[in-house]
Amino acid sequence: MAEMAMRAAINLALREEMRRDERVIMIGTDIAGGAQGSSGAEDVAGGVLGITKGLLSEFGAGRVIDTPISEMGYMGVAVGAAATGLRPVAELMFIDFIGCCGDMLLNQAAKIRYMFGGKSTCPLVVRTTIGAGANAAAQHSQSLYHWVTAVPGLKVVVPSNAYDARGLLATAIRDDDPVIFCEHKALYDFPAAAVEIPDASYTIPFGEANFVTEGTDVTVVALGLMTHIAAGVAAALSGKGISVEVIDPRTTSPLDEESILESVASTGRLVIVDESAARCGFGQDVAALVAERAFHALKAPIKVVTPPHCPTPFSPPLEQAWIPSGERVAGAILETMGLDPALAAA
Amino acid sequence: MAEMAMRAAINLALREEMRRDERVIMIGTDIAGGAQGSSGAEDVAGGVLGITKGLLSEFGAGRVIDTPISEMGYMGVAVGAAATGLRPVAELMFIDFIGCCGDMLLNQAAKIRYMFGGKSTCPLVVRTTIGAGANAAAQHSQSLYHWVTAVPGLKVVVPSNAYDARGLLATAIRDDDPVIFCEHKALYDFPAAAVEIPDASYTIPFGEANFVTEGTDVTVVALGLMTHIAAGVAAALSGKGISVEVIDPRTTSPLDEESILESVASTGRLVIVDESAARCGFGQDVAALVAERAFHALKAPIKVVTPPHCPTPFSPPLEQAWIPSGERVAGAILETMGLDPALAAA
Amino acid sequence: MALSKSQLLEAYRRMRTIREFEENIHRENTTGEIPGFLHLYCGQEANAVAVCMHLEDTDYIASNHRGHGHCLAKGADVEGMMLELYGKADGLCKGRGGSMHIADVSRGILGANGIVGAGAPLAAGAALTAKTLGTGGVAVSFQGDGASNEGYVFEAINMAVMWQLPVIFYFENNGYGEFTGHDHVVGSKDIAGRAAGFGLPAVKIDGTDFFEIHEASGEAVQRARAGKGPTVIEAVAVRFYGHYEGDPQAYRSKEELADVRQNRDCLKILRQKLIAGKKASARELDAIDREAVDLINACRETAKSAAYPEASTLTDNTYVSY
Amino acid sequence: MALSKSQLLEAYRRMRTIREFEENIHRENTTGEIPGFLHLYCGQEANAVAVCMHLEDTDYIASNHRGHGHCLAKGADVEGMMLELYGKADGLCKGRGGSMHIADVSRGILGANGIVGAGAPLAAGAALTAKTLGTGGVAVSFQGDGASNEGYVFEAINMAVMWQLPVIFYFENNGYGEFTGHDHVVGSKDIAGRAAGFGLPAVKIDGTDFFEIHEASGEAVQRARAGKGPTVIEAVAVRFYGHYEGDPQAYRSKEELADVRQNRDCLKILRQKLIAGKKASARELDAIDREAVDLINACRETAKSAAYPEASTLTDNTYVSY
Ligand SMILES: Cc1ncc(C[n+]2csc(CCOP(=O)(O)OP(=O)(O)O)c2C)c(N)n1
Ligand SMILES: Cc1ncc(C[n+]2csc(CCOP(=O)(O)OP(=O)(O)O)c2C)c(N)n1
Ligand SMILES: [Mg+2]
Ligand SMILES: [Mg+2]
Repeated sequence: MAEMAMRAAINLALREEMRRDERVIMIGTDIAGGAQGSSGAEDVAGGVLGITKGLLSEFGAGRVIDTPISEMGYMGVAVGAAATGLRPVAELMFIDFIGCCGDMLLNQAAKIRYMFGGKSTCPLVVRTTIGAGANAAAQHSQSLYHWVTAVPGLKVVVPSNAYDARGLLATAIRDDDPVIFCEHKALYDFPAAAVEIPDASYTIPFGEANFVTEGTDVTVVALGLMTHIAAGVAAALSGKGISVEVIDPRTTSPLDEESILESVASTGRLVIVDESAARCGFGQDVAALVAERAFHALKAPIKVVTPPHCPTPFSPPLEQAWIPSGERVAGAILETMGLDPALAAA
Repeated sequence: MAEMAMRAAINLALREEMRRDERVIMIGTDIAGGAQGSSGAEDVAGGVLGITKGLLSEFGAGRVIDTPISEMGYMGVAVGAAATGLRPVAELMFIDFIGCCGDMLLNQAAKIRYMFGGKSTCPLVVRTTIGAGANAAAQHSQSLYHWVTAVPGLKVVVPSNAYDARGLLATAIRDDDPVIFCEHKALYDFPAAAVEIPDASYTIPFGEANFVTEGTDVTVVALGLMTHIAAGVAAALSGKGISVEVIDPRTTSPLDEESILESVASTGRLVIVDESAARCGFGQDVAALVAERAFHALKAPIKVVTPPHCPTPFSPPLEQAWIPSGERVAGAILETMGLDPALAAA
Repeated sequence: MALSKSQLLEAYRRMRTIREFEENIHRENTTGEIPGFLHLYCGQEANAVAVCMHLEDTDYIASNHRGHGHCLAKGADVEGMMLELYGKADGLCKGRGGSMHIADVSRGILGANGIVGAGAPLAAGAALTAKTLGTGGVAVSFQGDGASNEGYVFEAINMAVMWQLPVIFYFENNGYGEFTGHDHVVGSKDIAGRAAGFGLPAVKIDGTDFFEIHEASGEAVQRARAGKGPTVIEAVAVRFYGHYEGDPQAYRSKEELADVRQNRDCLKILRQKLIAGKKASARELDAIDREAVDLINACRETAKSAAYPEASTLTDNTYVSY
Repeated sequence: MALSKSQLLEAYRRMRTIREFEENIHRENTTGEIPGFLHLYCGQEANAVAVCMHLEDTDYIASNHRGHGHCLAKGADVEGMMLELYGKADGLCKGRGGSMHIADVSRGILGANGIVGAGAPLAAGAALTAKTLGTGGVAVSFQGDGASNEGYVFEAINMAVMWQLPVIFYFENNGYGEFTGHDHVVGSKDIAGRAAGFGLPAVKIDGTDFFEIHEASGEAVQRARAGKGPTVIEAVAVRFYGHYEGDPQAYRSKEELADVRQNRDCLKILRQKLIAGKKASARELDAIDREAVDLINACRETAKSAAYPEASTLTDNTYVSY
């Protein structure tokens, strides 16, 4: 057991899976970095966010493939490779670039098994980054996991800490279906996401939520960075005698519907904190699930806390106002309890 | 006044707007059709679905531009043209191809006004087709309006009949924001979508729902083809003494939230019929809205009737099982009323 | 590349079978029993057949919307294909895919594809697998002239060059993308020339001449197998029917349509060459023709009377596990 | 194309202003006051300036992530740019865009862009507007060598050729896309040659030589204005700093870094040529240098002390109306 940042845990899982199965390859822009530079030094970067550093050195250029800036092309290569015997892990640097390669996920990876009558598999993992907070503005801050969650045939993972990231990534790579693995940029070095993890490799099954805190008054569903915001609020409110159950679904597809429904059955109140979208997002999806299947348990309106329906602004104070805040989450929780939202600040 | 099919109404609106404003141009693959064929005949097709026929003849190749099969490229051309003084209507033959041009909508058209501090406009209309029912299989049957509805900066229209299509398309073309105009393929020649329309041009404001039927027992929200399925069910159930209010929002962004909330406030029951997606779709979005803002009026769980979470199958009987059916809609309505769904068949 | 008599007869048989398959669909389509959009391969048969003669089951092809010929040439079961086109449960894709998504990965067929140009990166991916696992396999993507304008096709070509992948990008230039002439949308008027700039051999050949296709694609496959990288081939071909069934082709002159059938019919040309070269007698070829007709008729009858999939199986195979 | 003394001095001033702007950011970035990712243009100034000298306010440019230089060269307000980089309310984009989305459509700047290669179709669109409305305007897209691998860039080139649009695709080949060398990802090793296959003039020039850039882009702009269609220019340029601020550039040798600053600094080269050609005295140029420093210092101080946008304005300008 050792404490590890989420960044290191992801790197470790990649290494472990590449060692375990030589059909696992990595492909993406600058995932090694440095090729044909004048210094001769390779493997200098591990991607712009430094996640895949060291893999080239260990596994060689045949399995760690730096691509041209051709998202549609290399994603298609990854899908074709996955359908023919490799198990590619493709990196899409920012999920915001999905508009440059979307067809290969939406119409190819997601559908070939179904369209081909079950006679093929597409064991592809797309590792990509999500999330605001880095002042990266509107084209590098989105959390478009609602787009891929909506697509039948894709599985979608949104880990919130190092332990989950390592175990879920191992599962993703061993899974025979295409998986979109969404890493929140702010979590790579986030202290609370750096947790104890076992020495030996392990997997975490998809579709099993993690109960971050247990509680009896209100259920809060949150993913990725939002899990930590929710947990912070839960801790603060517990000091005020309010008991919050924070559920981190970990995978949005498949979704652990039962855990959410059971929790709401016992608390009767639901707040969803979600960075994906103010419209047709993951938050609305969970709200609809509960409004249909745990309706009779509900004691209060469901609250969905999301960014506003506007692009992510660049300017830091605006961006902070855009990201769902602990204050807004606390306010929503108190509101569902019929309490004055101002209590949160007190 | 004359009865007109939706196909003709859309063609008419395009003509009227191109006559009214010479900055309006059309761009898309084969929207005229026939260029450089050996017969010398041009304007032979008006797109594979025949919607834009005759426009080339009237407005010339300078304003009706047949493109290469380069979705990202020509969509980018349309965005660039829209930002610099033209008002392009770009045709995306099937919304399924959005993965081949997504960035130009997601990151360019939708965001430039916001990112540029409000100093530019992007008066672009993307006309595209949606919908299953033509045995066109998984890559030509999707209704991905949930994807674009989720994107701040885009407006989204889903007309259900000829009258609405003409008026909403005129509004879209005159609007200074980018609009995704989603035409259900099955409605082009659908008898019930062919309605009386005025001789003179008119517009229909965005964000104003149409009450297809008024009713007191259950609110049904439905778009596009689903509106007609819902209306059919409403008519059948009224014979059984059940009064259904069918609301067609017509635009998903902006959404006429007030009409939906008011209707549910009076009926206390909500069924949404939606072809977009079983997860993170438009149906879930409306459910979440109501579960938050009309919760106290609700007498029963909200029901969302969608296709299953699987790609659209090719085989006709499977495809019919995939599309939300009147039977399922009726069953959902009866269920919200605590009645036996079997009653619908009776 | 010398071909034995049996190889030549087999090539003729395949081309003839594809022709008959397509003509049958053309006739039957009017009955309304065949669902969906149909894009016929008539006129282009020599391309699929001559190219696929160089391929094994362990090699891959990626096809496009006009994919019946490619799949049949690569060894897809004829009856399974017919059943699939009719949307039947025993179709090659269990009725899920239909004409635009016919596939049989066990035969190295990565599928017809409803997305123009998508096959090029997919084939490059299959070639990457072959290279990485050292299978000795090659991959071919078949696409049209229209697909040459999709940027991701160029992306795939560039990567294939960089990584020296064993892949062939085979462009069947039948002069039209849907209803629009090639020259209207290919600025350079030349697909092979445009591709050559990417740094790989790119040749332009006569796509109505079985022997020329066989020769050029044989060289390309050999080069690929030898680890010498990718090739682009542009084959100038002809399309007999409309873009899809139902297209009245107002944009093509009667003369052009008559000319392509009379003078540029790859099947006729092969037949004449076989007879003239004394490789086969008219009688032998007639027998093959009859067998093809019989086979297709039998498949059609089977397909017509076969069962549709059960609605209860609707969501099967969305995932391996979920 | 002969340039007057005042034009030359103005060119020098612009290059010097861009250099100072970027060097200032490089220094200030360590204070943590400048938010976000920063991609500096140092070393490439001659390109933006020489090209934009041929353009009017009614002409358009589309830029990329390394966009400060292009925007300044095209006439964006220096103070407004600086304010924007600091995320302030009075920034050119009211603090919404930042470095990667700086724009000023009124000056014909369609924006820096966070999506590699996206500017090429956008510029083609601006050129379509010019052609359709007969404005006489032209459009230029600036992108890097890395962007030459995005398929939609080729798509834009093809359409520009077909429609003979007044657009120039200007590739600044600074040898690297992020951390990866040009030769590793451009299979043909040659962007201009690859583009030429698309059927338009494509030239390769020295992107450190102001005069060569001015000449080549002048010809291209003239051709475009005369209705003679698009041009591709590949300018072999150098990047002084890392891909983004904070990149330690381990992949580049000390020798290369020293060499580009010593021997391939476009600003130094222009200065030497101006003095050698007796177009300007060292004293005149020194004065411009000082003015640039003063201007940038003043802008920086303004930007530092300016107000951030109010949170209440967060959703403004998502739509014109909603
Ligand atoms: C991405 C995409 N864009 C457009 C279409 C519509 N479409 C189907 S086939 C076709 C023409 C293809 O032309 P070509 O590549 O020459 O092949 P051919 O039909 O001539 O065999 C088009 C535009 C599509 N299926 N996919
Ligand atoms: C579509 C897309 N893919 C990848 C990136 C990440 N990215 C930003 S800049 C860059 C390198 C661009 O290289 P080049 O075009 O040569 O421009 P330079 O940075 O050298 O000026 C990359 C890969 C992006 N922003 N957009
Ligand atoms: Mg063609
Ligand atoms: Mg570069």
